[in-house]
Amino acid sequence: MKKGYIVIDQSLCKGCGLCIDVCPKGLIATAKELNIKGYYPAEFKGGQGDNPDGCTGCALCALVCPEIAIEVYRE
Amino acid sequence: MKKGYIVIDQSLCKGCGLCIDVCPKGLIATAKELNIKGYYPAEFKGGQGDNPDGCTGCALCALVCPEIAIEVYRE
Amino acid sequence: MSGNHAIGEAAVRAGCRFYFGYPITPQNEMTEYMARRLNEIEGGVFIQAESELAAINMVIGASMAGARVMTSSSSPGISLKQEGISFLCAMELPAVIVNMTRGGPGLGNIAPAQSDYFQATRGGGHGDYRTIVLAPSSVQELADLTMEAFNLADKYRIPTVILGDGMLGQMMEPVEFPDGEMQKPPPKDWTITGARGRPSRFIRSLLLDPAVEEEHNWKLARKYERIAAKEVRYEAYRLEDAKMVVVSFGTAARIAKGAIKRLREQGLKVGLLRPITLWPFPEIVLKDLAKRIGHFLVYEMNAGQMVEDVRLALEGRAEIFFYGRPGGVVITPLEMSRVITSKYYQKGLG
Amino acid sequence: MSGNHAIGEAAVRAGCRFYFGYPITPQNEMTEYMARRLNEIEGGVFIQAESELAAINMVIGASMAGARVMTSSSSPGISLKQEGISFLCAMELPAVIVNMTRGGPGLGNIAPAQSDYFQATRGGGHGDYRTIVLAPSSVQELADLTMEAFNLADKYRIPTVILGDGMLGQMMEPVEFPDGEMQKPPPKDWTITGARGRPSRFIRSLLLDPAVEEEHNWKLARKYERIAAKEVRYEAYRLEDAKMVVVSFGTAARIAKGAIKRLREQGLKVGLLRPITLWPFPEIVLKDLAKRIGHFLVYEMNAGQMVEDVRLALEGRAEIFFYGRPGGVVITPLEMSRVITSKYYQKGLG
Amino acid sequence: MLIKTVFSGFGGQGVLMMGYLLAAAGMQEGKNVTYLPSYGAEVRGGTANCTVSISDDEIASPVASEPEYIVVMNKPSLIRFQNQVQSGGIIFLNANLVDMKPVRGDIEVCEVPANDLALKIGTDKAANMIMLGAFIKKTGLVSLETLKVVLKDVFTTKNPQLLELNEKALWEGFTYLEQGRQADASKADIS
Amino acid sequence: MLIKTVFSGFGGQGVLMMGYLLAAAGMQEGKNVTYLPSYGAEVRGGTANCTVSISDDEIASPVASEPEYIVVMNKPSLIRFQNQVQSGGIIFLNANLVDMKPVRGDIEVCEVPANDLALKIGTDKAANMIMLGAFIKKTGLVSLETLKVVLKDVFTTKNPQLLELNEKALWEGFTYLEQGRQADASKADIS
Amino acid sequence: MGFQKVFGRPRALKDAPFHYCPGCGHSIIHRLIAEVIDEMGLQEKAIGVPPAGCAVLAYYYFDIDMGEAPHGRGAALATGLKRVLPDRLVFTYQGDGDIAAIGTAETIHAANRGERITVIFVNNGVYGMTGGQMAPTTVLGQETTTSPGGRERIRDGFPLNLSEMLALTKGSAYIERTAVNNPKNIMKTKKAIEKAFRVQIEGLGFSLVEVLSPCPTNLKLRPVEAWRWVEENMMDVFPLGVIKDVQRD
Amino acid sequence: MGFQKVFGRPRALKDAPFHYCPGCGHSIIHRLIAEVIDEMGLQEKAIGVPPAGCAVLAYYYFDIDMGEAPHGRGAALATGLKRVLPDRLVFTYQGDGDIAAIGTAETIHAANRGERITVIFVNNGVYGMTGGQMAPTTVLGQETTTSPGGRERIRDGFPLNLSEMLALTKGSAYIERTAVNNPKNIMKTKKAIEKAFRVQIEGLGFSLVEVLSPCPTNLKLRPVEAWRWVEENMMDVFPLGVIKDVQRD
Ligand SMILES: Cc1ncc(C[n+]2csc(CCOP(=O)(O)OP(=O)(O)O)c2C)c(N)n1
Ligand SMILES: Cc1ncc(C[n+]2csc(CCOP(=O)(O)OP(=O)(O)O)c2C)c(N)n1
Ligand code: SF4
Ligand code: SF4
Ligand code: SF4
Ligand code: SF4
Ligand code: SF4
Ligand code: SF4
Ligand SMILES: [Mg+2]
Ligand SMILES: [Mg+2]
Repeated sequence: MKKGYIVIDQSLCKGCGLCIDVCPKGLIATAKELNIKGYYPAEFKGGQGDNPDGCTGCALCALVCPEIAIEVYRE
Repeated sequence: MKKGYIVIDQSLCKGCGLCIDVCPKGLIATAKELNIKGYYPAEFKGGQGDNPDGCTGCALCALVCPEIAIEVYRE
Repeated sequence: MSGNHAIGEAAVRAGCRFYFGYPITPQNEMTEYMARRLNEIEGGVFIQAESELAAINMVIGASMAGARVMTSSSSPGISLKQEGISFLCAMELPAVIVNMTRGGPGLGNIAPAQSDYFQATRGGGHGDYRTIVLAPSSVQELADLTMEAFNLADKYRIPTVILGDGMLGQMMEPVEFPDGEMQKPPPKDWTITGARGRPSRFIRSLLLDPAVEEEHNWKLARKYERIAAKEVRYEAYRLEDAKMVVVSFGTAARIAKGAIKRLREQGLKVGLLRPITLWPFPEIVLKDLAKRIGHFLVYEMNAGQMVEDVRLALEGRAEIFFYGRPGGVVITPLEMSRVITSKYYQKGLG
Repeated sequence: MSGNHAIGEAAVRAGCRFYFGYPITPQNEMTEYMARRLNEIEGGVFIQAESELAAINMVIGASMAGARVMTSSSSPGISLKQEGISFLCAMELPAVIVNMTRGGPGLGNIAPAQSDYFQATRGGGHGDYRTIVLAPSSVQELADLTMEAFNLADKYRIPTVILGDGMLGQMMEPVEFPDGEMQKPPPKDWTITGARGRPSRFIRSLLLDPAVEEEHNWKLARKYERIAAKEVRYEAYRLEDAKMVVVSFGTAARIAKGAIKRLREQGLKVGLLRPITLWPFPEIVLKDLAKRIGHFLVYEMNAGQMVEDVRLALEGRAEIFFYGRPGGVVITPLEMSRVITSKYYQKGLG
Repeated sequence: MLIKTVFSGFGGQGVLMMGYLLAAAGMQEGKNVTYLPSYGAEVRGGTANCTVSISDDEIASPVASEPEYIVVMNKPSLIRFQNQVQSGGIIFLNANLVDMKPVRGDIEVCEVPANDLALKIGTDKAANMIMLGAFIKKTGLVSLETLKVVLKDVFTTKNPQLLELNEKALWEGFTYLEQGRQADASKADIS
Repeated sequence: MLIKTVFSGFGGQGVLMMGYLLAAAGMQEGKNVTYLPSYGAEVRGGTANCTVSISDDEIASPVASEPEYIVVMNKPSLIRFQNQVQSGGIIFLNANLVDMKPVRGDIEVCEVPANDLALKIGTDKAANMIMLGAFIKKTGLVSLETLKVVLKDVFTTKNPQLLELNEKALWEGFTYLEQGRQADASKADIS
Repeated sequence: MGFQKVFGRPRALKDAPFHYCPGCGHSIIHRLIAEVIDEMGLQEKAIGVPPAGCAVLAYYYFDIDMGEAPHGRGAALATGLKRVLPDRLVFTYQGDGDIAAIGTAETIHAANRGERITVIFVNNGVYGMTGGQMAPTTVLGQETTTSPGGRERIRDGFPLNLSEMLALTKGSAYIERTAVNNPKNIMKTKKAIEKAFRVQIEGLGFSLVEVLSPCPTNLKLRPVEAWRWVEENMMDVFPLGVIKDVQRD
Repeated sequence: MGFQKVFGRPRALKDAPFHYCPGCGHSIIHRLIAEVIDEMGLQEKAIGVPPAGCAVLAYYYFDIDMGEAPHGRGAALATGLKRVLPDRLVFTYQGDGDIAAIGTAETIHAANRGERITVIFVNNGVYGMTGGQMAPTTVLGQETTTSPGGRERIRDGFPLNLSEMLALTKGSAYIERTAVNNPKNIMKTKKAIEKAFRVQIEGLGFSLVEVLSPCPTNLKLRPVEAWRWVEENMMDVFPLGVIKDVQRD
C-alpha cells in the first residue's frame, strides 16, 4: 500500500469540513484554535513517516478542498 | 349537390391568385382591369342561379383569401 | 425600518399590488420585501422577472390594465429599462420605478452614488420625454415620496422615478405611515381590460405619420410644462440670511445639512437648497435666490451632473462652484463643512 | 451612394472587420451592406445578433480582443445598448456606434429625428461617462466622420457615437473616399489575447472600493477634459458679419444653411454654427460669438435638447430662441427662412 | 438652379429605379445630386416614391418640397402629390393607369401611355423606362447618352438580359414625345 | 449629542444583530437613530459590520466617521477600525478572539471574554449578546430594560427558543462588567 | 329556398382593409383568430398584444382591446396584463424575429412560469417588416439580405426550433405547429388557435400556436409559389403537428 | 525513495485565496478549470469571461487573460472575442441566474450559431451573489428570499432545464451535466471540462458543462449537508450525464 502525507495550509482553510468527511482513513480533524480568518481549520492527524493505518496519499481530501489548502505527498 | 355563389369585393382584392388556384371548379379568373389599388383583381365566372358545373359554395376560395374579399352564399 | 423596506411598505399602502423586479444590490431587500408582502395580500402579485427588461415590460402590461405597479433596480438594471421607460412615456402609462443608484459606470460597485442623475432627468432612453424624478433623503421621505409617486404617476399618466442610493436603501430610521384607509387608484378611462360595454381600445406608441407624432410630442411637452409649473418640490434650510447656498439632493443633501448646522454654529451664513423633485427642477426658486445671493456650491456624489441644471437656472447670475465625489464615496459632514468654509472665506463672505 | 452604405464602406476602409448588428429601420441598409461586404473580405465577420443587447456585447468582446468594431441601430435599439455603452466607457474600450435616429419616444416612427441628443451626449446609461458624438450632415461627411470615429475611438479608448437620422441614412449623394492604404488600427497594449509571453491581464469595470472607483472616475473625467480641449469640431458659415446665428446640427443644419443662403441673398445678416462634435460641444466658440452677436436661434428636430448646451455655453450672455420640430417632421429651407426672418425683424436686426 | 422631381407609383412599378437612374445620371454629369427614397417596409402596400434633387449648388434638403416635376405612375400618387407641384411645374402622367386629370390650371400635364408603349416593345414591366425616356426628353435634366451609360452600369451587374429591353424602352419614351406630342419649347430649357 | 458605534466581526458572529438591537432600543427610547449595515453579498467572506448612530437631533450621515465606540469581535476588524475611533473613544474587544491590543494611547479598551462567557451559559453563538450586554452597561447608551423589550420583539417572531438564552447572555455580559472590571464612572454618563 | 351567407368578415375584425402584401399569411391568420374569437364569444374578454413586425398595426384590424409591445417583449407585457386581469383572454401575436430572436428570453420564461397566455407565433422565416433580413427561422440555403448567397451553417448558424424548446419547459401546456399554405392547413390552424385559447381559459398553462406563413414579398415568389415554398422548404425543418399537449400526454 | 508532491495549486491559478464561502462549489470548479488548462497547456491561449455573480472576481484567481461581461451577456461577449481570435480558447463562467435568467437569449443563440466557445455553467440553484433570491434553477419547494415558503409551481413557475434546451440547438456540439458534490463527481466534472475544451479546439461547435454546485450559505446548511442536498434535491430535476455529444451521437 502506498504511503503518503498531506500538508494543510491552515491560513487558507475555512473549516468547511469536507476533507474530514471524505478521508477514508479518518486522518483529518478540526483544530481547537481559530485561524486568522476566524475558522476552526482542519488538522492532519497522520504522521509523515512510516505510520501504519496512515495516509495513503489518495488525495481525496485535496480533491474536495475548496481552498486548495491541502498539498498531498506520496512515495 | 349544393349550389352557391360568391361575391368578390374587387376593391379589397390584391390579385394574389390564391382563390383562383384553389377553386375546384375553376370558377375564378383574373380580371382585365386594374383596380384602385393597382392590382388585377379576381373575378367570379359563375352565375348566381341554377348553373350546372357551377359554384358549390364550398368556400375554399374564401378560406384562402387573405383580404376577406370573398363572401360565399349557399343554398 | 430600512429604506428598501420603507419603499416597499409605502407602495403597498398606496395600493400597489403588482411588483415586477430582478435582484441587484443594493436594492435586493425591496424586491425581497415585496415577495413576502405581496404573498400575504389577497390579489398581490410578485414576479421575479428573468431580467430587468422583462420586468419593465411586465410593468407596461400591468399599467395598461390599470394597475398601480412598481419595479425597482439599481444603475445597470435601470439602463436596461430605458427602452421600456421611453415606451411608458410615449404611451402615457403611469408606473413607479425605483433606482437605488450605485457606483458606476459599468458594473462599478454597490456603494451609494448619484451618477444616474442625467439618465433620470433627461431620459436615458430615446426620444423626447421626461419622467418625474423624486429624490428623498431620509427613510421617512422614501416612504412619503413613494406614496406620492403613485399619485403623481396616475395624475399625469407618467412614469415616476424615485432616485435613491445604496445608503438610503440600506439604512434604518424610524418611519411613520399615515393612518387610515389606503389610497385607491383613481378610476382610469383609458385602460385595456377587454371591450365589454364600450368600443374597443388600443394603446400604442407607433405613430407613423410625422405630423401625428409631432402633435403627440407637443402634447407630451405641454404636459411636462404643466408638471413643471405645479409639481416642483424642494427643501429650503436657513436661506433667510444666507450668503452662500449649497445645492444638493438625497444623501448628499443630508451630509450638506449636517455641515451647514455645524457652520451656522460657527456663524457662517450658509443655507441649503435641496431639490426634492429633480425633474421638474426648482429652477425659479434658484433664479429668485440669485437675486440676493451670489454664491452657490453644488455638491453631488458624482462628477458633475445636477450642476448643469443649476447653471441653466442661474444663467450666469451667480457664481457656481462644484464639489463632486463620484464612485460611491460618502464624505462626512465635517469634510463637507471644510469644503464650504474654504469657499466661503475664499470669496470673502466671512 | 446612400448614407447607410457610405458609413459601411467607410468603416471597412478604416479597417473595421467586425460588425455586429440587428435590423431596425431606417438603418437596415447599413446592416445589409456590412453583411455583403464583410462576407467578401478575408477575415471579415458579420453577425446578425439576436438583439441589440447581444450586438453591443459582441462589440465589447471584439474590442477587448483589439479589433476595430462597429454596431449600428436606431433609437429604440440604441436604448437597449445603454448598459453596454456604459460598460465600454468604464472599461475604456474603443468602438463605433451608429444611431440613425428615428421619431420617438417609444416605437415612434421611422422618419428622421434628432431626439436622441440627450441620450447620446449625456450618456443614457448609468454612471458618469461621456462618449464622443459626431453629427454629420451629408453623405460625404458620414463617410469622413465614420473613418474619423475609429481613429478617435482608438486614440482615446472611448466609444464614439455617430448620430445621424433616417434621412441621412437613406439619401444618396456622391461620396469620395480617400485614396491609398486603408488605415490600420494602432497597436494596443491593453487587449486580452491570451497571455503569451507576458503576464496575464484582465479588463473589468467592477471596482468595489469606492476610493478606487472614484479615482477611476476622475481618471475618466480627465480624459474627457482632454478630449473637450482638443477634439471640438464645428462648421461656421457666414458668421463674419452675422447679427443672428442659427445653431443646428445634422439634417437640421443642412436645412438651416439652405435658409440662410436664401436670406443672405435678401440681405439678412444671418450665419450658421453647426456643431460637428455634439460632445464635446463647441462651447467656447459660442461664448466667443456671444461677445459680438446678441441673438441665437437654435433649430432642432426635437422638442429642445441641444438648446440646453447652447444655454450652458452662453450663460445668459445672449438671447436664445428655440425652434423645434419633433416627431420626424422635416421642414423646408423656405419654412426655416420664414422662422428666421420673423425673429430677425422682431428683434429689430433688419 | 435646383430642380426637384418626385417619382411615384405602386411598389412594383419600378419608380425607385427611375429616380435612381436619374440621380446617377446627374452625378455622372458632375452636378450636385441627392436621391431620397420613401423608405421603411414598416408599412406595406402603400405607394412608393422618391425624390431626386439636381442642382449646380449644394443641396440643402433632399426632401420634396414644391417639386418642379412629378412623375405619376398611378392614381393614388396623383391624389397625393398633385398639390405639391410648384406653380408652373409639370406632371408626367401614366395615361394608362391614371384616368383622372389634375385639377390645377397652373401646371402643365404631360401624358404618356407608358404601359401601352411598353407592351409594344414586349412587356409592361418596362413602363417605368418609357416614362423616364419621355421625362428627360421633355425636361432635358440629363442627356439620353448619360442615362444610357448609367443604365449599362446598373444592369450589367444586376441583370444583363434586361439591359437591351430597357434601352429600347427608354428610346421609345424619348421618341414618343418627339413624334407624337411635341414638348413645349418654352419649357424645355428649364435646366 | 450624536454617538456613533461600529459593530464589527466575522459574518457569522451576529454583529449585525447587535447593531440592530441597539438601534431598535434607541428608537424605542424616542431618540433619532440610524442603522447602516455593511451590505452586499457581492464579495463573500469579508468582515461584517454596521454603524448605529444615536442622537437627540436629526442625523446627517449614518456613515461611521470617527465613531465614539467600536465593538470588535475579531482580529481583522480591529486592524480595520482601530484608527477610526475618536480620540477618547472606547474599543470593546472580544478578548477570546483578538489576541492583539490596539496601539493607540488616546482611547480606552474594554476587554470582554465573550466566547468564554457565552460557553458558560451554553453556546458560544451567544457571544454577541454577551458583548452587547457589556456594551450598554459601560456606555449607558440605552437601558437594559429597553433592550430586553426589543429582544423580545425580535425573537418571539424570529426564534422564540433563543429568546431566553439571549436574555441570559445579555445579563451575563451586563453583570460581567459590573463585577469584574468596573466601568470608568467618568465615562459612563456619556449619553 | 334562398341563398344564405356562409362566409364573410368576422365581427372581431374592424372594417379596415389589411395593409399586408398580396398573398401574405398574416392576413389569413388575423382572420382565423377573429373567427375563433367570434365563435367562442370572446370579443369583450380578449386582449391582444401586437408585435413590432409586419403585424405592428394589428390594432387597426382587430376589434378588441390591444396593447402594443416593444419588439420582442410581448410575452412579458402579456404577463403583466394577465396577472392584473386573470379572467381575460390575453394573447400575443409575434413574428419569428420578434419571438425567437430578441424575445427569446421573455418567451421561454413566460412559458416556464406557466403564464396563462396564448402566443400566436407567425413563422415566415424572415424579418418581413424591416425588409427581408435573416430570421432565426430562416432555413439553410435561404437567401436573405443579411445571409448573402443563402444561410450558411458555419457563418450564420442554424434555424432555431423555438417551439420544441418551449415544449421542454414545464409550464407550457399546449404547443402546436401549423401552416396557412393550403386550405387544409388553414382549417387546422384555426382549430389549433381555438384549442390554445381553451387551454388558456381552463388555466392549464402557457399555450402557443406556431404558424408557418408565406411571405411572398421577401421570398420574391408569387403567392401560389410561396405556398409551395413553405411546404417544400420549411416543413422538413419545422414539422407540423402537436408538439405538446398536457391534456393528451 | 522520497515523497513527491502529487497534489498542489495549479499554475493557471494565481496565488490568491478565494473569497468564496466555506464549502462553496465555485472554488472547486475554479481549480478544476485551472487544472485542465495546465494539463492541456492552454495558459497562454485561454481567455476567460467571468460573470456578474459570486464569481465576478474570477480574474483575481485565474492567471490567464480575462474580460468581464455585463450580467448575463457572457456568451455574446465571448462570441465577439472568439470571432476576433479564432485560435484562442474562449470560455465563459456563468451562474444559473446569469445564464438561465437574464442571459437566456444570448446563450441559446450563441449555441445555435455554433460559436466555438465553452460555457462553464455553475448551477447552485440560487442567486448567490445578491443574497439568495430564487434562480431559474431553484427546485420546487426550495425556500429562497423571493420564494417565501418555498418555490411554488403556480406562483413561481418551474425550474428550467436550460442545458436540455441548448441541446436542441443544432449548433451545440457537447453538453454535459456534472456536479461537485463528491469526489467521483468532481473527477467527472474535470473530465467534462477537458472534453468541452477539446470540442472547442476541434471546432465542432458550442460546448457547455453544467455543474451542480453547493451553495452552503444560501441553503443555510453546513458544507457536508449541502453536498447531500445537491444529491437529494437537485439531481432528480437536473440529472447528471452527457446530454449531447456530436462525436458520439
Ligand atoms: C428594439 C427594436 N429593435 C428592432 C426593431 C425593428 N424591427 C421591427 S419589426 C422587426 C422584426 C420583424 O420580423 P418578424 O418578427 O419576423 O416579423 P415579420 O415582420 O416577419 O412578421 C424588427 C427587427 C424595433 N422596432 N425595435
Ligand atoms: C444588469 C444587472 N442586473 C442585476 C445585477 C445583479 N446581479 C449580480 S450577480 C446576480 C445573480 C447571481 O446569481 P448567479 O448568476 O446564479 O450566480 P451565483 O452568485 O449564484 O454564482 C445578479 C442578479 C447586475 N450586476 N447587473
Ligand atoms: S490523502 Fe487520502 S488518506 Fe491521506 S489524508 Fe487525504 S484523504 Fe486521507
Ligand atoms: S476541505 Fe480544505 S477548507 Fe475545508 S476543512 Fe479541509 S482543508 Fe479546510
Ligand atoms: S365557393 Fe368553392 S366552388 Fe365556389 S367559387 Fe369558391 S372555391 Fe369555387
Ligand atoms: S384570394 Fe382574395 S385577394 Fe387573392 S385574388 Fe382572390 S379575391 Fe383577390
Ligand atoms: S413583407 Fe412578408 S410578412 Fe410582411 S406583409 Fe409582406 S408578405 Fe406579409
Ligand atoms: S453565496 Fe453560495 S455560491 Fe456564493 S460564494 Fe457563498 S456559498 Fe458560494
Ligand atoms: Mg418574420
Ligand atoms: Mg447561482
